[in-house]
Formats: sequence, C-alpha cells, structure tokens
Amino acid sequence: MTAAPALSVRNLTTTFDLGASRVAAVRDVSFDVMPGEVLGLVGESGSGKSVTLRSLTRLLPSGAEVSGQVIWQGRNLVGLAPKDLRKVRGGEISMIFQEPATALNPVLPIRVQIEENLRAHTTLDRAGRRRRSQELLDLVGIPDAARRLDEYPHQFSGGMRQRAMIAIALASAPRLLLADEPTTALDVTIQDQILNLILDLRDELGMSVVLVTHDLGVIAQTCDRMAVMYAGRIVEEGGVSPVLGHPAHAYTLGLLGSVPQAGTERTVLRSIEGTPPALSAIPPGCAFAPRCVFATDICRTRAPELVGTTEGHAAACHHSAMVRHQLGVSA
Amino acid sequence: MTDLPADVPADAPARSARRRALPAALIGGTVILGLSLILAVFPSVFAPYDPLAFDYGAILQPPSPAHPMGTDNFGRDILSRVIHAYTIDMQIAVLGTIFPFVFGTAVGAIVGYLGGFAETIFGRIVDVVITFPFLVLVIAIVSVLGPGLANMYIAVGLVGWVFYGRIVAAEVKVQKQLDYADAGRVMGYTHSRIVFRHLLPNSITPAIVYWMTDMALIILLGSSLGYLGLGAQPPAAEWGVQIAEGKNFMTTAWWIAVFPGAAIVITGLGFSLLGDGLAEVLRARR
Amino acid sequence: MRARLRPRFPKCTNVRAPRVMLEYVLRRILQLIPTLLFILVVVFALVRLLPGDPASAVLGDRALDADVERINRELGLDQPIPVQFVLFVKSFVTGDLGNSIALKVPVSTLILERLPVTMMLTFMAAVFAVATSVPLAFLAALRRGRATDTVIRSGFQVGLSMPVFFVGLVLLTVFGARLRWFPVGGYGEGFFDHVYHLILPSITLALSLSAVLMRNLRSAVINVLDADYVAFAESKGLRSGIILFRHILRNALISTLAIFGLSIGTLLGGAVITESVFAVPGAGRLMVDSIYGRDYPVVQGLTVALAVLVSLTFLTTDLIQAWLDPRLKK
Amino acid sequence: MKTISLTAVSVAALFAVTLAAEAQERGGVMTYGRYADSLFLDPVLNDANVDIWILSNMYDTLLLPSADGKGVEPGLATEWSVADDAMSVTLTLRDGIKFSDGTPITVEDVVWSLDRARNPDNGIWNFLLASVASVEAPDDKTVKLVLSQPDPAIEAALTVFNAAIMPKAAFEAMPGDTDAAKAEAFAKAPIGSGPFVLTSWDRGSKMELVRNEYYWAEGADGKPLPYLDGLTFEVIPDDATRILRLQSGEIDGAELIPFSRVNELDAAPGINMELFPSTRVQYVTLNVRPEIAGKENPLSDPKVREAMNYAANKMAIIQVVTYGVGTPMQTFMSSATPLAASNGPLYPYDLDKAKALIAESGYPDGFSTSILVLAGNQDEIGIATALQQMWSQIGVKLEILQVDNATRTQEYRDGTFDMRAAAWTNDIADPGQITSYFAYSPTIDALHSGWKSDEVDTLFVASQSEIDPKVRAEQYARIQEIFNTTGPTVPLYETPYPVALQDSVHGFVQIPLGNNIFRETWLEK
Repeated sequence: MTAAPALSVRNLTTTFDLGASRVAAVRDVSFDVMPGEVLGLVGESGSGKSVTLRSLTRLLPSGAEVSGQVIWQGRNLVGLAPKDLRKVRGGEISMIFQEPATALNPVLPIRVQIEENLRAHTTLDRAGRRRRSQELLDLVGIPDAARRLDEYPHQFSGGMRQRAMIAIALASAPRLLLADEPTTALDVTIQDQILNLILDLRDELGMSVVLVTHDLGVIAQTCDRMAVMYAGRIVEEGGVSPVLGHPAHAYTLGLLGSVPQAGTERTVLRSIEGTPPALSAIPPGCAFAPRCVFATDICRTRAPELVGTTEGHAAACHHSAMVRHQLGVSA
Repeated sequence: MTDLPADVPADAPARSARRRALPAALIGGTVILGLSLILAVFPSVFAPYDPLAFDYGAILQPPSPAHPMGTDNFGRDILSRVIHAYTIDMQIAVLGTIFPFVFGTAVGAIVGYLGGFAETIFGRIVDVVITFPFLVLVIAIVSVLGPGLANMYIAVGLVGWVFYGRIVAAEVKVQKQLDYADAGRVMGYTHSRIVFRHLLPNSITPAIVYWMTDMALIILLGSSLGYLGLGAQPPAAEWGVQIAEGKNFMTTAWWIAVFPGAAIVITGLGFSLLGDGLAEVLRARR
Repeated sequence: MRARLRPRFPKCTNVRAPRVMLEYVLRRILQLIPTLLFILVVVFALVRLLPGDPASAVLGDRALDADVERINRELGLDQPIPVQFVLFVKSFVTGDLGNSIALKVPVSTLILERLPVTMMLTFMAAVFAVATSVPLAFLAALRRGRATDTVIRSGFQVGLSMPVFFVGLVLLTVFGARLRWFPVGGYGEGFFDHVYHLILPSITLALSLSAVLMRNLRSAVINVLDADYVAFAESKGLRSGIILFRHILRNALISTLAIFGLSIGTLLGGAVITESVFAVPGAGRLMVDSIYGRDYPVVQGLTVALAVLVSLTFLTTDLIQAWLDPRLKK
Repeated sequence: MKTISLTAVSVAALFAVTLAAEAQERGGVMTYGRYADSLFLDPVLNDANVDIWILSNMYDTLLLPSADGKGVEPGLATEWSVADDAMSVTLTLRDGIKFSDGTPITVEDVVWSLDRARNPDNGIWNFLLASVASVEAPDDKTVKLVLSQPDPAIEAALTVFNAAIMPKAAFEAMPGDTDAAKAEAFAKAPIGSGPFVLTSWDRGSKMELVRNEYYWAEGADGKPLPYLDGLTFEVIPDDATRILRLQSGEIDGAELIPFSRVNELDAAPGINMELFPSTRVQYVTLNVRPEIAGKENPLSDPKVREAMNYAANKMAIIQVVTYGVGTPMQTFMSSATPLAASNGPLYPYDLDKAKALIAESGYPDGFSTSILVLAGNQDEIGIATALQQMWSQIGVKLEILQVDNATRTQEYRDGTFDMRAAAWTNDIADPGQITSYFAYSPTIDALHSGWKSDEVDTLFVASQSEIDPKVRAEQYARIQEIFNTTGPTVPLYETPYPVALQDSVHGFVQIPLGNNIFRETWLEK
C-alpha cells in the first residue's frame, strides 16, 4: 500500500481543436495506478474515458492538446520528445483496442505485426524475434503458433484476433497495459477468456493494467480499483467493492441501477434518463445535475470537488451521503 | 447488443471536429455548383450578348469593357458563349456520368458481394470494354446515329461504368470480409439488403470521389472529341468545343481558349470539393 | 523487392506460392483467349458497319465507281462478310495480321513499330504520375483541411481541367522553344534519345492521370489514417517511416490500384492528341488514322494487340493488388 | 510580240544566273515539317496528296511542269514534238541519264513505265494517259506515244507524277507475284531518277533523303543539282507544334500553316512566310437531285441555289476563315488553271437580291437543310458556321454535321448528302481534270450532285480532243459560263499554299499543283 504508484496522473486535461473553438474532452483528471494493479475506467459513451487512456501516451489526432502531468518511471510523458515517447509506447506502455478486426493491419501477417514491435523495442536478432513471436502466441493461447504466425488477421476468428492483438501489445514486455474496451466486440464466452487471459498475463508479467469499459460487470470481475468518468471528469473513484457496494455519486448509482444484481448474464449500462451533455456545452456546476434525481440548487451552480468519503474512496458529489444511503433503499 | 453505443475510442470530439470542418468543402462545392446551375438555367439573364451573333466589326478583339472576355474569329462575345455553355456543360457533366456511376456502382457491389463466377464474368466484360478502342466505338456510334452529344453519352456510358464497377467491387470485396457483413447474414437479411444497405454505403466513398473527378474529365473529353469533331456540334457554345476552336489562336488570341478553360477548372473544382465533402460525410457516418 | 517479400510469404506455403501464382497467371492468360476472340469478332463487324469502305476512304472524293470496285475486289472486300471473317481468322491463327490497306506494309510490322512507342510513353507517364501523386496525396491527407492540402488539391484540379493540347503546347513553348531543355516534339533515335523526347509528352499525359490518382489516394489515405490499425501501430512505438510505408501507404494503395490499372489501360489506346501535339509516332495516332482510313486490317490487328497489352496491364495490377492485400487471394 | 517576250525571258534568265552563280551555296540537310506522312511511294498506285506532293523529288518525268504550273519544261526528255495530226507525240531522251542506283535509263524503262501508268487496272490516275493507244521506241533515244485521239493535254500529262520513269529491271526483281505486290516492295526504297533518294523511313515520323549523285540537271553554278546534301521530312501533325518547331529553329520549313497564323509569321523575324500560288479552290457542293432519300429537295430549284449564292458573303468568309489570305473565285476552277475565266468575282454578296430570288423560288418561306463538314476541320467548320448565319437571313436553316472523311465520302458517292464543304486541287496543268469531275456528268455526276447539262457534256467531250487552242478556249468559256450560273456549287474562295521557311532557305517552290520542289533549294549558312 505504501509502494510508489507505477503511473501517476495529475490534472490531465485534453482539448480538441474545433476550428473556431476548443473543447475539453478530459478535464483535470488525476489518478494513480499501482504496480500490478488493474484500474478500471468506466463511463458512458463520450465520457472521456477513452480519450483519457489515449492521452496517457498522446495517441491523439492532430489538433489535440494535452496538459497536466503523466508521471511514468519518473518522467512526465506530457511534453516528452516524440523520440523518447516512441520508446515508451509499445516498449513500456502498450495498448490494445476494442475491435481487433480493425486494429490489426489486414494486409500484414501476424508475424510482421509482432516482430516490428520486437524490432522497435528489443535487441533481439531475427532468430530471437522469431522465437519470441512464437512464444507470445503460445502465451496468449493461440494453438499451432508456428503456423498461425504467418497467417493474416482475416484468417483468425474474433477471439483469436483479440489474443493476437494482446500478443502483439505484450511483445516487448511492457510494464503497463492500456486496454480500451478489449472485450466489447466479443461473444460473452470469449469475453471471459480474454479477461482471464489479461489477468493471468498481469500476474505473469507483473504489469499494471488500465482497463476502459462501459461494462460494470467487467469491472467487478477484473479490476482492483475503479474510476467513474462523466463529461470528462472523474466523478468517483476507489476500490471496486467499496464503489460498487456503496456508490457515493448519483451517477454511479444510476449506472448500478442498470446492472442486474443477480443472474449470470452481464449487460452493459442501461441509459439513465437524458443524455450526457455536449462537450462544448457542459453546464456550470455539476455536469450530471440536469439528469440527477438528487440535484439541488448548489449542484447547478457549484462544481463539486472530488473528496474522500472513506479510505481510498472518493466522489465528487454534493449529495454523496444521501446517495450512499439511497442504495440500500433502491436495491 | 448494446443499448448505449459502445464508446468509439477517442472519437467523439475528433468526429465532431471533422463534422465542423466538412462544411468548408461541402459549402464551397455547393456554392460553386449552385452558381453554375443558376447560370445553366438562366444564361440569357447574365450573358450580355447573343452567343451566336456574329460581329464582323469586332473580330478577335482582346478583353475590353465591351467584351470582358474578348471576341472570337466571328466576333462572337466569349463571355456570352462561356455563360451559355454552362447549360450544355452542366448537362454533359451530369448526364455523361450519372449512368456509369449508378450502373457501375450497382454492378460492382453485386459482383464484389457474389464473387466467384460473377466476378470472372465481370472481369471478362471489363477486359472487353476497356481494351476495345474507345475511338472506334465513338466513331462507330457517331456514324450510325449521326454526330452530336447524345452519342458521346452513349459511348461514355458503354465504357465508363466499368471504372465504377471495378472500384466498388474491390471495395465491397474487402468490406465483405468484415464482421458486420457476416452479422447481416446471420441475422437473415436478404442479399440485396446486405449489399445495398450495408456493404455499399461503406464502399461507395472512392466511387463518389472518382465520380466528381469524372465530371470534370468528361467535359475535357468533350474538348478532346471536339478536337476530333465528335463532340457538341457548332455553333453551339460548349467549353470543350470553344477550346478546340481557340487552339489555333493560342498565340494570337489566347482569350478564346483560356476563359472556357477557366470555366472548366472552376466547375471541376466545384465537383471535386463536393466530392471531398460527401466523402467526409460518409466517412464520419461510418 | 525479394528481401521484403520473404517474410510476408509463409514459410510452409513458400513452396506452393510460386506454383499457385503461376497457375493463376496461366489461368488469366487462358481466359484472355475468349476475350480476344470476342473483341476480334466485334471489331471485325464494327469496322465493316462503319459507313464508307477502305477504297473510297483511301481514294477520296475523286474515286470513280470502277476504281472503288476494283480495289475492293483486290482486297477481297467484295466477298460475303462471313467468308471474309473465316479468311481473316485463318490467317490470324497463323500469325498473319494482313497488310495495311493504306500503308501497304504488314500490320505486324506497323504494330511492332508503333506499339513500343506508346508503351514507353504510357510507362513514363505512369512513372511521373505515381512520382507526383503519391507523395503529394500523402502530404495533402496528412495536412487535410489546411492550406497545404488546399494548394495541392487546387493545383491538381487545375492540371486535371486543362486540355491535353493546351498543356502540350505550353510545355513545348516554354521548355522546348524558349528554354531549349527539351526537343520540340518528335521521337529521336536510339533508346535514350527516345526517353528524352518522351519526357514532355509523358508529363502531359501524366497530368490528368496523376490528378485522378492523387484524389483517390488522398481519400484512401484519409480513410486509412482513421483506421484503428494505424493507431495500434502508433501505440507500438514504431518509427513514423514504418507506420507511413508499411501500414498507411500499402493499405491506401490497394483501392487506388484499381483506378490506376484502368487508367493505364485507357492511356495505352487513347493518347492520340498527345501523340499528335508532340509528333510522336505512337499507336493512338495509327489507330485514329486507320479508323478514318477504314484500314480494316490495321484496326483489327491493333485492337487485338492493344487488348493483349491492356489485359496484361490488368493482370499486373491485379497481381500487385493481391500481393498488397492478402484478403484478395483466393 | 513572241520574240520580245522570249528575249525578256532569256535576259531575265541570264540575269538570274549571273546573280545566282555567286549566291547559291551547296551542302547541308534541309528539314521540312509535314502535316502527315506519306502512305505509298508508287507513282502509279498512290492515291493521296501526301504522296503526290513529294514524289517528284524521287521520281523524274519526261517533261516537267513550269514554276507557274501552266506550262511544261524539258525533263528526262530534251525535245518533244506533237505530230501535225495530233495523233502522236515523239520525245527524245536526254543523254547519259541514270537512275539513282547508277543504271542507265533506257527507252525500255520509259515504254514499260508509261505502259504501266496507262494500264486501266493500275491505280486511279491512268485516265490522264487514256488517249495513249501505244508507246513505242523507234530507236534507243526516241519514244513515240501513239494516240487514239488528239489530246490537248498530253504534254501536261507527261509532267504528272504517274508518268514518272521507273527502272523496269529493278522493279521486276522485287518479290511478289503481282504488280501491286512488287510495287509495295519497291516503294519502301524506291529507285528513281529525281534529285533525291530515299534512304530511311520511320513511318509516321520521319523520312530521310540524300542527294541523287546521278541527277541530270545542273545548277546555276554549273555543277549537278541538287544543292542540298540531303532532305529530311519530319511528320508533325499538329499545326501549332509544326510552327513552334520552325520558330525554335529545329526545322527549316513547315507546310500548311493555318491561315490564322499567316500574318503573325509574316511579321516574325527570321521567318519567310511564303504564299505560293495554287490551284486550290474551296466551295460547297449542293445535291441538286429532285429528291434525296425520297424527300423533296429544295436545292434542286435553281432559284434557291442562286439565292444562296448571293446570300453567301464570300468576302466575310474570306475574312473570318482565311484572315484575308483567300481571294474570291471568278469561276469554278482556280485562276491558276489554264483557260480559267476571269470576269470578276462570282455572285458578289447581295442580300436583297437573294431575298428577292428566294421569294420567287418554290420555297419563299425557306427550308431546312444540312451540310457535311470534316470532323475537326476548323476551316470547314468556320465556313459552315458562317453560312449557317448568312443563310438564316433568307430563311434557310442549316444544320452542321461533322463526320469523318470515309462517312462523308460514302454519302457523297451515294448522293444522299444535302450539301458538303469541299476543296479541290488540280493534278495536271490543264482544265480537263477539274471540268471532268465538276461539270462533265458521266465522270462522277458532277461532283455527285446529280447536276447535268447536255451542252456541257457535249462541249467537254469535244474539248478533250480539240487541239486548236482558240476553239478549246471558247469551249471552256462556255462550259464555265453554264456551270457558274446554274451549277451545283457555292464557290467560296481560292487560297495559296501557305509555307513558312527560315530566312536561310532559298529556291524552294510549291507549284500550283501542290508539288514541293526541292531540286533548286539551298541553305544560306
């Protein structure tokens, strides 16, 4: 508990150029990821969770600007020279994507896509890269690795593709894996396999994971800690069981309301009444206020600070006490 | 499967950024083509002279206040001819390409989806059409039907569609591999629904981009055929024919060819902006 | 090329791959035969459907009926068309394309003289078009929506919209007559002189081709830039050169290649005006002269020769496309 | 009178020689830009101007046309005489003449060549020698042409390209079974006796000729012609490029300059814009059959044709199409043709008269008709565009149809056209050829117009064997009068041959028949 965090994000803000104006997709986000920890980032579409993830290594379209601090291995990745950043990307921090069918280059065999990673970040020679590629496919559970290495993505099934992508991402033994909705595009049974694979690999390789999802079930199954994002901000964070067991933010509560408490079928977030605000028109005060059943005048005028409620659990809600009380009633 | 749309990575702001940027191309293209359309429909309102009226007293006059674009070897006012040519040239651009675009795209989508035997047959047809000398075809059609623009449409129609067909077929073939097409099949959609509602919208962008280029190219083809005497018939004002007429005066009376040429450039720019704009809209929708 | 190829072809299929390729090529060439036969029939019928006959076309306005009849008899054109066709196919199969009616030389000689000129012209035009359109399409796509993009696109649009004879004349005037960098038309003697003479004409020809390529490639690159696999490649910390060439260019080229093949195909048969303006003795001019002259044997022979050439171009672009995109391999 | 003019001529000649002796320079290769390549270099079997106009540089004839195109000069024959009964011509061969391969030219070659030229199965020019019954060689210096009827044009006919003398032995040694097959082989590297010899030929691109060492004629400096070491024909189809190459100095001369560029080049320094007198006439042919394709034909009404003639403003057309280079026609044949009438321009523009005539005609409210023009030919398009506008003044609605040459020829020969633009150039310095095609109906129905005048037909037949120049002149005067007033054409203008040369080029002529004569051409260094 006292160990230094592997990744420390402070006041991360990401803005996009809209020609006439700029909007902030991520506002003043701070969190830590401990070594070996799996942190879940959860939120609705457009909440900024994916942008947050991509901002960490600045994988953003041109016109995007990142400010704040992303402290990794004692260096601030925000403002790191492109050349140094390139070493971090793939070598120390890897990323996997939601849709393996589009994230794998369709015209290159898997081998090339793994080996280019090894080539960029390791000193392995050709034979070494070959061997390592095969080991990686074995590692992620792709049978007949030697043969499949020379196949193209379209020759793989959906789950195998995701495994291949993980193998590629993990090729150079990164210390941190950023997983952007890694299971959304997969069948339910395959989802479990992939999530278990990620957890196994975390243990095996001793890395940290930041997992972006909109699926609270995935969070519950996989993560150690979680952060809930809404309109570009973290509105609640903490250990998975405290947050899910005693949500302190009305939004989290709303999200939980959509998850069947019992039953094996995992579903995604049910919509809460209304829609998230447009990034260019975020209301003053609490951004969630217009959709919140607890909202009072203060919510519409003053933005709540993220404050600790219990040990390692914080929420940005003026009415967190009321929310915490509410759960027992509604459940 | 999902109630909420899955969060597309890093996309929400980037996408809206593009949505804000695309009107520039779209608006530009639409404005140019809108103005062109107005000129095409009401040429007489804007043209100062009768485009066909000779004036032996004003032969080969350089641009002046009386004739802002000068006059040709018959003393005809170039400005008026350029304006009146909008009627014919907008017609050429649209009529000459609409059939190839629609037919070629449809055929290409079907061929790309079916693959196999259909693709083989299509390949043979493409070979025949493309390898057959275009000029033999044009001259044959002109000889059988008599000279005029309609023949150009027919000749271009016979040949042009295979370009769209090949572009779309290649694209559909790739799209077909993606999961959503499988999903469509699994969900029991009809073939035509999969092709035209799912595969085509995702494959049509390059065809549209090519189409807009094609519209400028076909006006130029009119010019080339005018050079060979197979396009619009004199004395009709048409840019291609005007440029062909001005060819011998390039050193002595540049204005005969240059202004119609500028009209082609501007109109072509309109089409290409529109094409880019449409392509961006389609991409953003995807 | 070889070195780059190797890692991409699977080891276990390495033995099979060339054979599969060879079979594919052979199959395509066999498929060509019915295509050519069909083209042959069509062109044979079509030239005979055209009003006018070789005799009156060659003899012109002054021909007397007796002269026309005599010459048509000499050419065997008084026979029924099916008979003519059988005779034509017979000699065609033996490799005899007949003699030109107007030029009185074997059609095969004419084709061997003229077609290489056109091939070289087209090839050089293709090289210029690719050399200009690929980098500029990239630049435009990467700077999309900015001034660079606008300038590049407008530049190509202007190029695209200028008639060939206008461009040709301007190039000839400026770089030929004024600056004396290039000859004012003609074809020269010897290979390097030919290349030198063909530089301006191939630039002229490349202009519209490169504009078409540029626009399609730019659009394709923009599509690819948005693709996840580019982001994934970036997340791997690859050098931008690798991302550009291995991940972006290759994918973007695939859809553009279809257009490229078709455009090259039409260029081969249709560079008439360029050939006229630059006084290059190519196949396009021969074709037009022969159509106008109703020189049936030349039109027939040249059509078939061009068809073979264009088909081989398609085959080549298809092979490249299949090489670039494994999904297209059957 | 005769003596005086003769003296004047010889004085002028002497003067020219003295001057020239110092001026002419020898050597160099002249490059001449042509609009199209030749097709077939056989004097008898060729069909086109692209061949005809350069053949005389490779093949020589017994007699040569004079520079004005109206007379004849000695060629391979030094002397010739027509028998008193006009039933034979006797010619004496020049001493020591040789073909370009060095073999001597014999009477046998001459007899064989002329027999080949007049054979009705050979080519389309044999009619020029139709009056020849047989060719004989009384001795090895003399050739005698026996005629079947008197032929006033026989001397002129012997200057025409098809009467060129070819080497019999070399020709017959060619591979092939037929005359045509041998000709095809022979024409690739012809052996003749003209001032130049073809040495290489890149079809569609370039022809290279070198001087014929055995050419008989002497230059002003007393040495054998030609002055040039060689002659290169470059094919440059595009008008603008041809001019540009001339301006850049890459070629020494360029033919067929578009009229729109004549004034510009005339003013250009270093360039000599020549307008050589020609026999070229530009006109519109009208189909005058009572019906065309089953429909009533207004053009069959002579009043209509007259009205259209008066409504056509030739001076305006000359201005907009030829930029003032052309001149109005005075008869249907060019003024450079022997016996051409010269009574002032035909049908001077008179719109009122045209309107009156159309009102009197069977079509007072006008009618619609069409004109065939050659696709892409700006001159013809210009003419048709101008006529369209002019004739609309008298209610004639003209549709312009651009068609290719073969299509037009077919419609022409079938007599299914309404009108067509056309041009004509004589091949022989005699009015017989043009009159036969234009006015004498048995040849081609008077330009395939269906026009027929019994009087013209009779007069023409008579004139073809009339050896009294005065009588023949009267016959031609009448033929022209009839044709010009009632004929099936709208005569427009005659134009010279516009040739642009570098200032350094001297002694080049294009004679009125179109032949490009390089034998006395020299380059100033």
